[in-house]
Amino acid sequence: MDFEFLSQTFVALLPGIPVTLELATLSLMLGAGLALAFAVVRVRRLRPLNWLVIGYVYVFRGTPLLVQLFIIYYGLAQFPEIRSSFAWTYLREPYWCALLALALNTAAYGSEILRGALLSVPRGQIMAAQACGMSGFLLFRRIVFPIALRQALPAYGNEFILMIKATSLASLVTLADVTGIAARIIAETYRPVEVFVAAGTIYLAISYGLILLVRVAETRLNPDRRDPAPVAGVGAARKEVTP
Amino acid sequence: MLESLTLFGFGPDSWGPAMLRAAANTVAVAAAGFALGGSLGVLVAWAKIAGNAPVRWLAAGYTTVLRGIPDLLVIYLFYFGSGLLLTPIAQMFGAEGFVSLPGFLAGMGAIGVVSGAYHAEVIRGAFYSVKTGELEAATAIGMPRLLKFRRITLPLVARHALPGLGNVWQMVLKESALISVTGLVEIMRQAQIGSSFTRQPFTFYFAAGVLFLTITILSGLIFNRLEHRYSRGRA
Amino acid sequence: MTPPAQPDPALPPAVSVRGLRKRYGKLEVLKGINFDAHRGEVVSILGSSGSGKSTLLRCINMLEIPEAGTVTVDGTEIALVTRRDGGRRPADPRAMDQLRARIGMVFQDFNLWSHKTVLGNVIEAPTHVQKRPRAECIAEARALLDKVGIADKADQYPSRLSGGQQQRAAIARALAMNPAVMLFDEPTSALDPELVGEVLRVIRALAEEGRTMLIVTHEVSFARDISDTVVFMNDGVIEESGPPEEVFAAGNNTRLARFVEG
Amino acid sequence: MTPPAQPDPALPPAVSVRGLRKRYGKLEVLKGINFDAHRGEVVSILGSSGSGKSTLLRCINMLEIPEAGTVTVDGTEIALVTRRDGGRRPADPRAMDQLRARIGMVFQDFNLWSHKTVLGNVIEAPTHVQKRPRAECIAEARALLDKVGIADKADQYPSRLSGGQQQRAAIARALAMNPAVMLFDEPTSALDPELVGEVLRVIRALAEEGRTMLIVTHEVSFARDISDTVVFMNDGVIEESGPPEEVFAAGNNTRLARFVEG
Amino acid sequence: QEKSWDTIRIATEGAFPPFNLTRQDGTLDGYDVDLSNALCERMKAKCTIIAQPWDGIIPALNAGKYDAIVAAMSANPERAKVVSFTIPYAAGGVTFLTSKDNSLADVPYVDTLIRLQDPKDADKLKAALAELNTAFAGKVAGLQASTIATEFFHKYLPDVKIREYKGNEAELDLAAGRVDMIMASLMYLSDLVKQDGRENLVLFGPRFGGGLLGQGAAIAVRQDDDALREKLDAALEELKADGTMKEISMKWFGFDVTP
Ligand SMILES: Nc1ncnc2c1ncn2[C@@H]1O[C@H](COP(=O)(O)OP(=O)(O)OP(=O)(O)O)[C@@H](O)[C@H]1O
Ligand SMILES: Nc1ncnc2c1ncn2[C@@H]1O[C@H](COP(=O)(O)OP(=O)(O)OP(=O)(O)O)[C@@H](O)[C@H]1O
Ligand SMILES: [Mg+2]
Ligand SMILES: [Mg+2]
Repeated sequence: MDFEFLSQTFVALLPGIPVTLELATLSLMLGAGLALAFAVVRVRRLRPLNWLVIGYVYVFRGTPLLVQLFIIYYGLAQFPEIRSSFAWTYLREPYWCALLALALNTAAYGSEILRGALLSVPRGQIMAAQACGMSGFLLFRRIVFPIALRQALPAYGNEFILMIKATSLASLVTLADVTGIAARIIAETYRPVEVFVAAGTIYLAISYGLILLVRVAETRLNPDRRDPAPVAGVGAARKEVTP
Repeated sequence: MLESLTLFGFGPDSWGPAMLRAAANTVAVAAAGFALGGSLGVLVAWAKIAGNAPVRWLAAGYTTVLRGIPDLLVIYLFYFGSGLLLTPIAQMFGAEGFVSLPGFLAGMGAIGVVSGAYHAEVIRGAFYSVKTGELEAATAIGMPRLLKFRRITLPLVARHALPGLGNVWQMVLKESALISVTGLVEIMRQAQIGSSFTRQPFTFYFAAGVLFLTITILSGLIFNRLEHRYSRGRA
Repeated sequence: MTPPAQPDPALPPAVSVRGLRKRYGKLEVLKGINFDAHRGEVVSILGSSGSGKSTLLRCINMLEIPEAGTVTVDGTEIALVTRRDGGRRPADPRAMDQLRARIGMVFQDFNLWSHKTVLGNVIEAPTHVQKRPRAECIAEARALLDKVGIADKADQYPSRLSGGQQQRAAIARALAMNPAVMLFDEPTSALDPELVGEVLRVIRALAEEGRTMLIVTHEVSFARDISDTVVFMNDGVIEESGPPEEVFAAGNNTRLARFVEG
Repeated sequence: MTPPAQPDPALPPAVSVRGLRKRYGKLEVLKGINFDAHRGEVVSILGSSGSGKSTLLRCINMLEIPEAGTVTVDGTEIALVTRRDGGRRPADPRAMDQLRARIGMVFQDFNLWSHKTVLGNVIEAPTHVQKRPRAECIAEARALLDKVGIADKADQYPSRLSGGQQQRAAIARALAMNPAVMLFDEPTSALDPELVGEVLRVIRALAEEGRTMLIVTHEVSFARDISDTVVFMNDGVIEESGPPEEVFAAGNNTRLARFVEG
Repeated sequence: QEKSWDTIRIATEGAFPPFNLTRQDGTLDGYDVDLSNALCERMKAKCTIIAQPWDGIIPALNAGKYDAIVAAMSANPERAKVVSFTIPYAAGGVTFLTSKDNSLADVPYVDTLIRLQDPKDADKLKAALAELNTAFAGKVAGLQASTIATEFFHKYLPDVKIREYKGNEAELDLAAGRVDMIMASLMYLSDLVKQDGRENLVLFGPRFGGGLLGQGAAIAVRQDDDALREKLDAALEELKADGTMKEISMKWFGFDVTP
């Protein structure tokens, strides 16, 4: 491996990092908000919204992000009505299209993760809260959500990292994020493996930071799992509330 | 509309059969990769939960690196890198020229090791939401490790893991699109071929979306059944 | 032993249950339950396993919605409305919450919140439902934990507690809301005789403060010691009820006699 | 009441515990426990909440690995080896499993498998650990469920059972393995007096068959009725042990007296 | 040991008509494919032609997945650093495309090739670039990544805003008005404007070739496979000389692309 080329490439890729980070952060924040709302709609079966959300989740989980991006970016542009509307000021720009597609996509995945987590909250723990006079948002905020979050976190951690990588698709609509720059360097040098190693290092560093954050959050949310030393066998590694 | 009917119908000039063949390739490579990743994921999750320090450290390294780097890099390494590894071995056995993994196997391997990292995280999370007591009861009754794993741990973990595994399957299905660099004609590659032939990219990518959606809806039905099956007895 | 403060029958009953019915699928668990508990009265509910005792308690604060019948707490009937699908639901959720906040409940299987420490469990409702100052709640909670003998476990998570410790934490949590009515589902099942005596003292003190208590228990001697009224449930109906001396008088009812003898 | 079959002291003890120590973090729960249980002997373990009774039972079948001390079952010592990190683990996992299969355990919190019906819970180990024919196991399981009085709940999932029903299902599950030694952690806590009497009869019958039984219980009268030996634990050590008549003789030990009085 | 090259594995993209394309039934076709077959016949070699997506086409060659690339690949200096090229087999240069309602449509199409590093064309090049630089002010170009067109813009028109696409999606953005022009090979573009529904597209500006644009399309082989390259060169010369190349060219382009 040619280390000089590797380090040159690495430096050339650096300007892409802010674009990647910004796209990931914004889309994750937007997406998580939507995901929570959708998950609540699903768990509480708020009709007719429930059906809409089911359809939405199916479509956005069921098709490649690339196709979604294509449809939002190229598809909408086919309609003269859209091109002459106010929305075109945003849809015209690859940046906003990419952000929109990413946020809608992660919202669909996130809502499924959160739904599963919400459903896994033990009924007894909810009943105990109701018996204290909690209900509605208070019950959700103080009991249901914290317990669900503990369950959701590993899966949502996956989703964070997937989104960091998913931002690389933005290069397909011409944005110069890390992957976009990498693709250009590959086109100029025909040395994909070296360039991907350099780009991979950057993505890995970002993901690793994120994994550390998620791990900190996990231990903070599960103080009872901070066992001093797990003992013998799979079962003994932790304790849970007895039923 | 009418135009896309002739494009994707079943006449001699239609792209329907080609798209369907590509869809079959997508499903095959995704399913094979998913199965490989699932087995890896179980092992790695187990290592993370019950392994000693070096094993846990290794497992953490694996999940961190494979989730962190772009999937395309892994695919490149499998497809282009396999030659570097296999050629000398093959030449030792008297083979001539280059030897490397065929596109399908390279794709399956790449998808497998990447999705293994995600599988592991999902399974680990699910394991922690199983009540310890139920596992202890199995130990106390004298079940050997493997039996306990198969009869008690797995079904209980499956209950919590299934929604997450559903997500991983969706991810794998779409990741198969990247496998096209190996020359495997899956849905997205076929869409690209068709769109360059007819010069109608939008129509083809839209059709690809519809195909993916169909596959997910069908596989969603399977996952729903499994979820239903494993949620028996849930409070 | 001093008898607990006398309940006052002039006031409306603290809890009044009329014609309560509840079924799970084909299984009719409660088949028309009627009873009153007056202010400051201690009512023990006895009955064989599976006779519907826990279900009755859960219906009283509407954690399970009964198919038929009414529950009146402190003179206010808990209004239920029929949904389109035939089920029922509380008419006014807010009023329902306010009522529940005045009914403390200790569950048979404790149901401590696994994401909070013992102290966190105890102060949760006072700080967030009653919205009282945190420092005050903590002080009170520590006093309560001391009373039930687990002050040293205040900062532990429930999964680290022994069975009896969990049960006491659950009792402290219910008491922290200072409720007018307490529902106890086998509050002493995991406790040793010494602690049972302790809980008995606590319950008696609460009764003297005028609190109404419904206690599901299997311990006949405990019921005899503590109750103003004993209710014996069998197969979804109340078969016997009255002051303990009367109810436990031998030969009164063969089913009950057999139950008490063991 | 007929006394149970006399244990035979000529044979090696069925369970023998020596110098057992266990700590959780800073908390030393067991501080050196020694005792023997002979074949067919019924040993009741009493002690206040948090005194380490459940921990002791869990150490006997190595669900928790003690830091020090040995457990010998039927003359075979459970071999532990020290790991590099200082903890210990069973030397031969296979032998450990075989041993555990001969020790039945009823947990304080039941721990029924939530993904299996009651019947499924009971036949699981006989069919898969002992590998006996399924039909035979089912017939036996139904008989056992009948014996503990929940035959009608055979096809229910545990989450649908009342507390006492869950406890009985757990007892049936442990009995289905036909174990030589039974460990019961408060087997009657969720049961009504009638059922307590029933369980007492079952335990006595098992003792007559020569099975050894260790029973953690809070019910002094139950312990008095059923045991050959009573062990009183306090603060991690055995403070008193012997035949019930002796141990419960008044004035013997103030701590125990206070405990029994409540 | 020396390879005799009686079997050769050839890769093409299969998605760049009319040079190479994939039919509905999966068969490969196009100018490159016909040419490859003719070459192999001439070399008396057994050939297999496989499709390989453009992204990985050079790395896969160097990884030994196949021995030669016949995929309308321009033999430019950058690529020549990692592969070696035969003599060119098609030359047309690159040019521009816009839509009729764009002001660029007023720039005339100049049907003569300007050779980038040819001293004879230096003045023409200077004048053309000056003209283009004014015309392109405020305009955006849509280019396919990994093509010589991108390199051309970087070097000769660095101030013009460009967007890079993975495939041929730049056409879609031209239709949507997000970009004002496309630059690509003349042979590709002239085929494109003949398609149904593309009546509002026009070619404009001069045609460029040579220099970093390369001498035209050539066959790429691994750098150490000199024997193969020489064999292919010889066969190409023969096809050029006996008119076979012209024949294939007429079939696919309607004009002669033989250099
Ligand atoms: N969710 C449910 N679905 C179906 N059946 C249920 C459910 N909950 C309770 N039951 C059944 O209703 C009956 C009454 O249950 P309940 O818990 O009220 O009994 P209990 O009197 O409290 O018994 P125990 O003393 O054993 O706790 C039992 O037969 C039980 O199996
Ligand atoms: N996993 C754990 N981590 C930390 N402390 C624990 C853990 N398990 C038990 N303990 C502590 O060990 C002590 C003994 O617990 P154990 O469950 O053996 O008590 P017990 O005698 O069975 O009490 P009870 O009668 O209430 O069931 C208790 O103080 C408990 O808080
Ligand atoms: Mg109950
Ligand atoms: Mg205990």
